[in-house]
Amino acid sequence: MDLNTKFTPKSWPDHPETATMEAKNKFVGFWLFLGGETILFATLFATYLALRNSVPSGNDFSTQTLFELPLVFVMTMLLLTSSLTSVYAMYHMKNYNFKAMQVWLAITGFLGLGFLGFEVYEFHHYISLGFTYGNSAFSSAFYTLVGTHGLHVAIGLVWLSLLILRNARRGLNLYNATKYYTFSLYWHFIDVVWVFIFTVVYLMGVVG
Amino acid sequence: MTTAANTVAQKKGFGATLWDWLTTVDHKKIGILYLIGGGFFFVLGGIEALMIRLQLLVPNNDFVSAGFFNELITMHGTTMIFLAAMPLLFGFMNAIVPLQIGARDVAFPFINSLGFWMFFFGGLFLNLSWFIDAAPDAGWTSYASLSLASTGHGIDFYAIGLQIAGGGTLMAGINFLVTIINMRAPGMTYMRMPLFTWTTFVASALILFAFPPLTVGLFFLTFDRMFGGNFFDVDYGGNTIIWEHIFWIFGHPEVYILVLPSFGIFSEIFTIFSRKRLFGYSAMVFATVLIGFLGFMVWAHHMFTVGLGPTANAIFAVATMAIAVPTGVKIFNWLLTMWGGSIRVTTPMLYALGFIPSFVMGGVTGVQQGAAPLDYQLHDSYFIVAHFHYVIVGGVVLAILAATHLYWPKMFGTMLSEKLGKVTFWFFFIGFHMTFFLQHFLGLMGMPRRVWTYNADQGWDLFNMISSAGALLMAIGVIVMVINIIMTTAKNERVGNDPWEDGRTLEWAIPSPPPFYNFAQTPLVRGLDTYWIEKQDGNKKGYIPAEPLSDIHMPHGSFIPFVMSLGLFIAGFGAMFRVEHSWGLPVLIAGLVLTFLSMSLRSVKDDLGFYVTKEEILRTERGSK
Amino acid sequence: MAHDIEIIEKTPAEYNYKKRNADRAMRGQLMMFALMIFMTLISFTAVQAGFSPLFVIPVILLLAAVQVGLQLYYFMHMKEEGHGLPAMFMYTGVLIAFLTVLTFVTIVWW
Amino acid sequence: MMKGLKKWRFPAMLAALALVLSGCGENYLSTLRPAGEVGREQFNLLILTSLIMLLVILVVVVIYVAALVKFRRSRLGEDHMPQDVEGSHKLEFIWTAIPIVLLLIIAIPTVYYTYKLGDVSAMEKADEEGNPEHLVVDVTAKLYWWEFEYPEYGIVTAQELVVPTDEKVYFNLKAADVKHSFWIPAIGGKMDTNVDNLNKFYLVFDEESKDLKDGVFYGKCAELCGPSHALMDFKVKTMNRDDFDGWVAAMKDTENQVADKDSSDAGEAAFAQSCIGCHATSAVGSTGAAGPNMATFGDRNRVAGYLDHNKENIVNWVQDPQKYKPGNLMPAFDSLSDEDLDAIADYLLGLKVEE
Repeated sequence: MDLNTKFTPKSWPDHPETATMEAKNKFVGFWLFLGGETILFATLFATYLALRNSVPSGNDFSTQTLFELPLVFVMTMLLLTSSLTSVYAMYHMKNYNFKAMQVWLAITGFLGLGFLGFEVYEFHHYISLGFTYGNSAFSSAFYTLVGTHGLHVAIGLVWLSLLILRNARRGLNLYNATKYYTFSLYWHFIDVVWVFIFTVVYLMGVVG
Repeated sequence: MTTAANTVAQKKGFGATLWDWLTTVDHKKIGILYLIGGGFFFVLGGIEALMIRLQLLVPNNDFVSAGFFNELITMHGTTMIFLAAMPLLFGFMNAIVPLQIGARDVAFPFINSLGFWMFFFGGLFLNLSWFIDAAPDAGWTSYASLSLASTGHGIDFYAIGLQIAGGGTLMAGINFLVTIINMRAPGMTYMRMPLFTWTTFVASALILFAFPPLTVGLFFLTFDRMFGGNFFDVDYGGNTIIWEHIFWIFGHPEVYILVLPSFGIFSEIFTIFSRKRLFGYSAMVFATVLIGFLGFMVWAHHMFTVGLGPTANAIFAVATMAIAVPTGVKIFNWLLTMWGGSIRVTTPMLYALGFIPSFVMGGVTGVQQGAAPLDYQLHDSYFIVAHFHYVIVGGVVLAILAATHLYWPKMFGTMLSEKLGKVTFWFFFIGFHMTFFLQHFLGLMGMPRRVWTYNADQGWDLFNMISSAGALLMAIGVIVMVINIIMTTAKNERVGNDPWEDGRTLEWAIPSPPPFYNFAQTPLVRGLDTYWIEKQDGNKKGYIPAEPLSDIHMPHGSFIPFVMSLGLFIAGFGAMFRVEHSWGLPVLIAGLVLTFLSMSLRSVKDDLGFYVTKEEILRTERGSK
Repeated sequence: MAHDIEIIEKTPAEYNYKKRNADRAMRGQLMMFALMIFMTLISFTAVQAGFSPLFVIPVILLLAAVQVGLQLYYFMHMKEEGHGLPAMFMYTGVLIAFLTVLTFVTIVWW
Repeated sequence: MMKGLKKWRFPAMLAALALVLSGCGENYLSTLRPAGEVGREQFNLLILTSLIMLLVILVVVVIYVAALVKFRRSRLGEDHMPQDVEGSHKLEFIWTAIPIVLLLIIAIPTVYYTYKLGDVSAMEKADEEGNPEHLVVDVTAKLYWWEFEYPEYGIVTAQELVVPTDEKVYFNLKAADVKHSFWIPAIGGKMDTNVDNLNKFYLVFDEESKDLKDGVFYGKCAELCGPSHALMDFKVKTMNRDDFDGWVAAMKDTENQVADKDSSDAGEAAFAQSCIGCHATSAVGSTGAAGPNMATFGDRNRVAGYLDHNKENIVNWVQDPQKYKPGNLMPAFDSLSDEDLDAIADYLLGLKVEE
């Protein structure tokens, strides 16, 4: 059997993401990778928590003066929704409905792009206030934590575009089903991290 | 077309052979690449060690300058841990573990190759510091206040070089994990896996969880030094203790990443050369997992003198001692494996026998240091130097040397000389104890570690001299081994499947070296020590096939891993020289673009592999008989 | 290996069964999404309302943890079978992550 | 294992091991010859753990040697097929349980002393008149020298710590540039001097140092701090409380002892010309100076912490400090004339508060 074999909705396996050996490997490997990513972000969170009140004397940037919740709320909604749209995409993937899946993924991508746009705006705004990367230990920790998440979003978007464009004419097969599936795992993971970012960085920052 | 791949290496000239090695995704070849790379860095780190001991031979010596000495100790530690011990172990894991579980390949051949090339280029980057600017000089731990204060680009080389090599390690770890989870032959349950496979599994899990903190820590260091970050700069609110925590959250599991596979290797050796199954197999497995788990709970015992307060010190002290229990279980299980067996003292077994007392010594001094108030005296003294060399050399290096002799016939199809092997052992073993035993007392007598020189008449002169003499013996041992390897390769006497005659696990059931597809038919596993069971049952083939002979699917080689790693290597230079040279930023970007483009190329291009036909398998199998 | 895959054509009954299951699962996901949005709203409102930090911080952390659980178990399908190993590694990861964060908020205080 | 040891044997073994080990090293430097309560407690812990560990090693070695002797293939014959044994729950329980017991024996004193040695609550205590009850010394570690301030007395010194015997002396430890670590092996150790925070601990000095070979205990920097890490030694003078109070008074008397440019002493004049910017000659003051305080230089035991205490070394040092301690912050004074250098050296050797 060629991996590019075409299926019908009826012959499409129940779990296309783990239907072949390669797919199983990719599936398990990607989960393990996410396990490692958990620690990566934990270290960043830990550092941020240790340094979030550490500014040199005479420097009055603080979590309370800086953060604005409405913007964060909008960003949160965008990313949460994109998580749902990628669930829809996977729903269609499992039903072997390629077109619908691509459309939902495209929506996911646009929501992600919107999120990223707001984040760029937010960073730009802070920097214009003088809260630069090198401003203090707090600023370094903040930009590194939130920026690493933003970088993950950006990488996710590139990955997504490559997936959508490359497979546009080939359609769904067992070779790329896992790629779509691992992307959706990745995207949810980004959302998971964001849940902690808006809670720990922004909400707890505003509370003090 | 499909048959071409495996004949390329045999028929083509130098260029094609080189190309084959640069693009290979075969785990056995990558294993050999790791051995070559790790072996090179091992010798390099050894030369650095010799220079250190030469400087400390006599008091007030000025064989090397103070600054150069700090570069030597830093590079010695970093090289030995990251670029020698780990890659050498990876070499054996790559070569042996897939065979032990009856797999044709690893889970991610491409990523496996990427892991190797990233290690290679990371190591190269780090060592180019000797020629460009300055080598890192803040110790392998690179504690933050000193590493920020260090002038020149030494620490930059450290941060970026380790970042690249560390990324490779992480990939190798994930690859091993998935290989062991998914690629086991039918019947190979978790509790039938050989101990080397088990320890590889646990060590890989440790890599998965320990390397991300290192990645983050090195990024912090990179940002602080090169991009205006303030994580560790106290004047801007930074905190140097964060580095110490992050480093040891990684660093302590790292010790187990090294020592667990070594335990695995020795477990194999004890069973083979005692002609007896491992005593208390399930306890051994449990102990391995427990050691791995506890390995994450104890990192602050490296920081007892930092001033974390008595509560933190007490908790970490007790947790540290707890690790002694599963380690003790292992030691006694090995002893009981020998007990009642039929012990044949071959070179690998000699190493295993040398390992027991050496490692016990390293283990008990570890418990002593776990006692926090006592550690206040021992910390950062030569006692520590003695302790971790007993663990790393007495445990890991002895395992690597043992595995070299044990698996050489499996990897290369020819036996290393037993006579020379034993000569190597005795030189190395005696030299090792001479070098490090007295260092315990040097530490107790007040000698701090990492000292460039010392005044005469502090009571340290004689012990230091003996210690330095021991280092020379170790060097002679290694030289004898190199001679052994050269002579053996020149002679090239071929051996059969099971050259040690008492092989127990699946790798000994197939030809030495194995064909590139490993098993013509996937084996069926009926119990622990599969090959031993089949031998006892008089099965000539060595294993029971679990499938009819059919075409085998194999992955294509790829040059992309090499290019991706090269891109990171180039980007590293750009990042480092960004501030003082105008070409820095473009080079940084170009390097990253090269990496990401080649990565995209990989994901855009279909690579479905190729099939080895049944006829060709039959031909190969007949040829190797 | 890839060539081991058999193509099994489903009967209409099987196909309908699968489809119904999938639809039901999707409705469940949608519910979970609504729940997540709701919890996010609570978090933001609790902070904006200006309650005591001693009350707000545990609540929003708890809500975040629950939300992450929902993401993992529903959106990332960890509740489905065949996820034992991923779950084990994720839990180990979470445990070590927790230890790391705990350390950094307790014994790195200066 | 423990059963075989009668009660009296264990202390006896402890004592024997302590005796053997205490033969090791120099009494002014070795942790094996503790001269203070803290060091002694740590030494006792060393002996206790060593004995338990020797016991473990003994058991391992006995089984190991016995197995090697009994079960060699050369003895049993090439064809001998050993019986496969899966394991033994009884044995496995034993070698899990006994180590746990042994570790508990170690863990109890470990935890006890961790808290005891970490207890610095008495540091802040003061009597009715507001005088601190205990001597507190602020230690600042710098590239590559040590500054010791006595805040209670308003005096400061460098390179040689002077402390009274038989009482707890508390330390505030800090580094001014990069991390160092404060260690007096024979007295007890050790604590890092961080750049982030003050570390606190205490030591007790039993012996008066005047009977030692050099009249001082040796102190070391135990944390890699740059090229001259190895040379960052300091010395500790211990004396009884009366002598110490006398020393403090003498230190206080140096209050107005400032090198004068117009002095008739050529050394003092030259010092005032070139050195006074970094080096104070009065011991009254606090930490934070650019260079070591020189008020007690004549009393000291070493030049730059490790060179023999003579004129030649002073002159050499001033001419080219980088040659002796690479990476230190003192500039070379190679433009000074030989006469000036000579005079400065004489002047420095004359700066004393003792006698």
